[in-house]
Amino acid sequence: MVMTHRFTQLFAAPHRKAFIPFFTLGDPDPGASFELICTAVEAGADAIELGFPFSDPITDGPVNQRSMQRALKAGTTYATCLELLRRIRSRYPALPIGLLLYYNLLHMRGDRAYAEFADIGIDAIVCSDLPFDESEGHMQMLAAHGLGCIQMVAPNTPGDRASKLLDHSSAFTYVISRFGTTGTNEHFDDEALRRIERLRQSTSQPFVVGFGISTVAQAQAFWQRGANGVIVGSLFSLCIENHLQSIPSVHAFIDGFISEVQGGKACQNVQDAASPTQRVVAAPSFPARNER
Amino acid sequence: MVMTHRFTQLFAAPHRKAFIPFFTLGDPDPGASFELICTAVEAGADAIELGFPFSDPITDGPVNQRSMQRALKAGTTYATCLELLRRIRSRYPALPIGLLLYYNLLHMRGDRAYAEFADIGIDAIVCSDLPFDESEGHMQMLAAHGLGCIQMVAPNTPGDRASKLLDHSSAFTYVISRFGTTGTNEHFDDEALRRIERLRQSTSQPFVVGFGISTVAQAQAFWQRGANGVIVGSLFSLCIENHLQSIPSVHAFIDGFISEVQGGKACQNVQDAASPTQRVVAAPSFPARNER
Amino acid sequence: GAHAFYGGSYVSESLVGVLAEVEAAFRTARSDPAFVQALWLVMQNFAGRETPLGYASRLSAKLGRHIYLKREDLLHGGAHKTNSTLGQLLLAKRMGKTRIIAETGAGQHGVATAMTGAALDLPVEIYMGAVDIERQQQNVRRMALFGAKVHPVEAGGATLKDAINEAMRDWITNVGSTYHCFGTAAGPYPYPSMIKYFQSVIGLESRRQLLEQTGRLPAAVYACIGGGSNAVGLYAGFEDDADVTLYGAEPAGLADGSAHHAATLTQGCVGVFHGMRSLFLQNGEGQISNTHSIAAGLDYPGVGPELAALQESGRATFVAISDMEALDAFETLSRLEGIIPAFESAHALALAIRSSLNHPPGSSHVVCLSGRGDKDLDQYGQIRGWS
Amino acid sequence: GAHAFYGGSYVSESLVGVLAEVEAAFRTARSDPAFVQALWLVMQNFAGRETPLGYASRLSAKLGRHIYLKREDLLHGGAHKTNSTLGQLLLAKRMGKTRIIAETGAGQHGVATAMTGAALDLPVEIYMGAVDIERQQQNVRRMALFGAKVHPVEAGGATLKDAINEAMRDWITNVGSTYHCFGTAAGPYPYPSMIKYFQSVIGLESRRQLLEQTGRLPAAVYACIGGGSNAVGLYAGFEDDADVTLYGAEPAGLADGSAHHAATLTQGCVGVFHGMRSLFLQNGEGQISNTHSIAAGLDYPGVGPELAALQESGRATFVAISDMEALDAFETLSRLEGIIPAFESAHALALAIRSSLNHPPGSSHVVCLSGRGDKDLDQYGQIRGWS
Repeated sequence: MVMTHRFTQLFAAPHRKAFIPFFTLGDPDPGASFELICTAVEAGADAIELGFPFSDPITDGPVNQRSMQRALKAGTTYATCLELLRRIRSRYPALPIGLLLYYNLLHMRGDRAYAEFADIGIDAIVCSDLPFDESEGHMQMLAAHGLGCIQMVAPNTPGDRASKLLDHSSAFTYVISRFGTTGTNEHFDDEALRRIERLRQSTSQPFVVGFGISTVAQAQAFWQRGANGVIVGSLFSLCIENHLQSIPSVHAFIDGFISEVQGGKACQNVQDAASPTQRVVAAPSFPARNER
Repeated sequence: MVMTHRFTQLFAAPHRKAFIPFFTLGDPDPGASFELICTAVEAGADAIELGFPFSDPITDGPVNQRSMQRALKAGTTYATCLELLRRIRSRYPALPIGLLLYYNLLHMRGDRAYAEFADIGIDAIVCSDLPFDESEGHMQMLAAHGLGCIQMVAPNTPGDRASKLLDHSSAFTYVISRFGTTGTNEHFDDEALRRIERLRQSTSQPFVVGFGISTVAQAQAFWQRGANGVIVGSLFSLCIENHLQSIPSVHAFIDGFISEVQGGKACQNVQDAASPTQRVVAAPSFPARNER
Repeated sequence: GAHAFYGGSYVSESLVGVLAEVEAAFRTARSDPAFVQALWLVMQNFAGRETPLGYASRLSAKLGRHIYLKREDLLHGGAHKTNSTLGQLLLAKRMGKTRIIAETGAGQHGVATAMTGAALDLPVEIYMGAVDIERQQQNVRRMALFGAKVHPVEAGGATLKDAINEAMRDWITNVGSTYHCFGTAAGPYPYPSMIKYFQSVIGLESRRQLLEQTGRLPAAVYACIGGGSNAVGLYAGFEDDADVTLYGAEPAGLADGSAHHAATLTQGCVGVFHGMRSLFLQNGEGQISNTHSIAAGLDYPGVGPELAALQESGRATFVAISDMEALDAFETLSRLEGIIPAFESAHALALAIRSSLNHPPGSSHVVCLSGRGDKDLDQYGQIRGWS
Repeated sequence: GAHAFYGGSYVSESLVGVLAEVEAAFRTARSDPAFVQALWLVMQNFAGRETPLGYASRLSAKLGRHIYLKREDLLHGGAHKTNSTLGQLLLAKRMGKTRIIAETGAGQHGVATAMTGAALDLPVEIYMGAVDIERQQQNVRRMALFGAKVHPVEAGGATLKDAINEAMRDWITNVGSTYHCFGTAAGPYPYPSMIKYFQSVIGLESRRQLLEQTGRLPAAVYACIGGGSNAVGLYAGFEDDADVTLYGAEPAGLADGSAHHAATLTQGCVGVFHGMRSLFLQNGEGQISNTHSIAAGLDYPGVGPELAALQESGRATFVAISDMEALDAFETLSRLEGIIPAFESAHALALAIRSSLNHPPGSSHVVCLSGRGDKDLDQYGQIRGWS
């Protein structure tokens, strides 16, 4: 039970703006993957979302698909993923860690999966291909092992259903930013931002926005409309793909991007002060930053 | 009317054994064709059968088909054929000349065709794709112009029909030696010979045998069974095809073959003497031989 | 009949007997309920009759005329030819023939004959030009799969005419045991009449189906013309309906004034060839022409005698359709109706698109979709520069 | 139902709404006489239903059992898939969807969808692996002729699984305007139930036809299993007849003990993938396997949930048939009956040849000939060294 508190604590301040990078475990290989995740944490990630590679990641876009294929090709197994998680948890005891799994992986691992995750100290789990209506058993197992439940809300999820999903999320709710799969995005239309605004007005539960976010400005826009956090993943996967022969530059990119995001928060917080619905949160937001 | 008398005269002696070479008019070209025909006549041909080349000679075998294609390719037209016939008639006034035409050629030439042939001095005509049942108009035209009619009898022609065909032939009847088209033949089965024997026993009308005869012995065998003559064609067409670059050797072959055939008659006539149904005809049989 | 102006039986004396035998067998068979019943059973359970008469809704909307498609393309084997091979081979079996021969150009008739031979347990041998064998490997493969023996014909141009010649020679040689399965409603009597009978199911079904669907007869019906078997079959249903115009589309080929066409009815003249008196493309001396059509099945220098007679009497109207017009119709039907017609059938369709406009808006028109176009996709790709 | 052990609807939250929309539309459509009537009209007049149930006389004589062939190969498009694409696209039209997407492997489902989209005037976009596009030019050509846009998928192995992934992504992105036309009776609820409904015409017709022809029910029925759409369709006619054995032939591929097969029912285990809980070929960790079958249409690592349930209950018997056995059956049917079956259908036939012998002499057996084998001739030629 205590473990979910890391996300609970993160979102305790209602206007805490979390930046949550996503990485495929094992991309480009297990060792490099660990190092890249550490760089992200140390650059200021407020939490991390880690994906188990799956052979056929249908709810992901091609970028994350290739990321998962690289991880699998590099020999990343389920056990490799568990080992990576142990190492990350061991290095960053306070870091909120969410997992993304295609449900078949959990299904095949069976009930012991939940115990293993709890034992490692995972905070919350989302399955992108397990909708609420099919997740009763899954939610029971999460609850039984003190693991946080993350439900997903889509752009076309009706309001009453969204409320139900928000209510059944015990860590946070994952709000899909737009129609489509994960990936990088040039531009979000106004409607995407208004959806977040409307959702914020309807609930005080914490939710984060993901899918397609790939610039600092986009992250800020979603925060500004009321998201408790944003998840950015494909941007980093694409960077790995483009620099397989020079991983140090991937580290530099991750560090640079996250530093910029976190540095921008101060300015944005000042800006936010102008908005009557937003409060200034002056202190640096990330508790894990100096943990190492 | 007088013209049919050349064949009538030829077959007047009931046991006259005629050797009738067949040539495609214009093969391998009009000039060479004329010379080859002359060689055949002068080597001792008792009569000749000449074919108008046709684009699709279905009742012929591939050898004569190619022969006709060569003639057409060499520019042989209907007019060319008439001109060749005029030259041949002019050189050999007493030579019995039969023509073979695919009926479409006659059909397209129209009624004037018969007058032209009569005027040239053709003796008889056969159309291999015009059966008796379709030939009423054709026979009337032949009769009107004093041209001899040649009907064909096939191996599967019933006896009563064969009698009718023999009756309607005013020059001679063309008996198809075996099932199949024109061509050279390794071997005739006994039944082919017995059919000739039976036909001979049923009629005193003159008939000649053709299709597939390509050795002196085969010619002799058919004569012996009662045929008034044999037609040999594909053998010469094949020789032309095989010696297109050395036409003199074709002349030599034709001369040699016909000389051998005619020379053999004496011996055979002696043998025939042993047969009670055959009479010796001692005199050389070919009136046109010394005409040149 | 045997002695009409068009038609007849102009064959070698060797074939006179077997044609009489075929005629006698056909006459008794068609009046024998057991034969008719057996034929209908295989037509239904093997070949898939009856075929639909489908309404082409988008094409109809475009033309302002109701276009109905007689779907012979859905017949087993992919074309109307199966009607005829089933009829002929059942007859051959009844006659006690133990061997079937046929010639084929692009391979369609060879495949239909081989397929039918397999189903009826009759050994089949096919004559096919060596050049065509090279070009039509898939059909050669089909024939082999059906257990047929394919004889390459090297003579002449090594294409259809040469294959016909060889098949005729085979038949003359093996006339006792062998039945020659004709590919179209041409050739010596009784073949044109017999094949019309076997194909008449197209027209008879179409007429009944259209009456069921609309209560009216069509203003016109359309078929493509090679030898003419699908046309005589379609017309058989409507020739006694004086108000129904019978249209036939023959191949204008390149339509450039050259001899690259096979428009026998509109440009041929009377001749005697392939066993019949009919119209042929030939020169002034009677030498048969080489023809061209984008559609292999229409690439024939003659036409069945019945069609020549229908043209002469004015009962049917024949129009030459160019390769390009047929291609347009091929694309139009694919795009608008989800049906890829054979290049042959596309000629009929092109004529319907053109000539239906001469009839009142709202009138009904029946097009015989004689075959499916799968066989033409490679050629189409080449023409359109896809491969 | 949605909550049986097998089945369910395991999809992204983005698709939950549209699946509910499809389910509601399907429920009202199937009880709306106007929809059922419209469906039957296109089934009949466009697709050519009903298809024959033909007696395979020579094969029957050889086996001493009566073999009947349900001739879905005669359906427009050449396979049973048209039943489902017609049903689904009519439904999509009823739902007001203006855009159809589908994925395709070898191209058969893409062609069927494109063809149906042309006929029903619905724009179609097809996802197809770049490797498959290279291998299956003719089908790409067909889709283009029908006016469909073909998107090459370069991701992953650039084959079927990748095309499915891309189509799902498109659907997630364009869920409002777009209907995803599924290729088989698998995927999230209501697709398996809906496609079973559209394919049940196979079994219902077969049952009635066999009773008409023989007055008896069959001892057994046979279908091949990829995702399973023709199988659930065939079984739908007989599942309540307890004495009729339901057989399914799945691909044993090379049958050499390697992973070169797609025998999901006999060798797979329970998983959750492609929207459903069912049996899958996967490794111990749940990574989905790459599969192999000579028949592209059977080369799928999963199976529809209904079949998994039928196996578990013991109602149906599934047997894996190797590439070689299927090839033998392909040749046997061609040679004996004049019908070239699809490689897929040849699996069902091979199983019938084998398992009918477990039933009494003189018993009747119905084999679903789900498609025609024209599409397989090139591959067959390569295997037999013909080209």
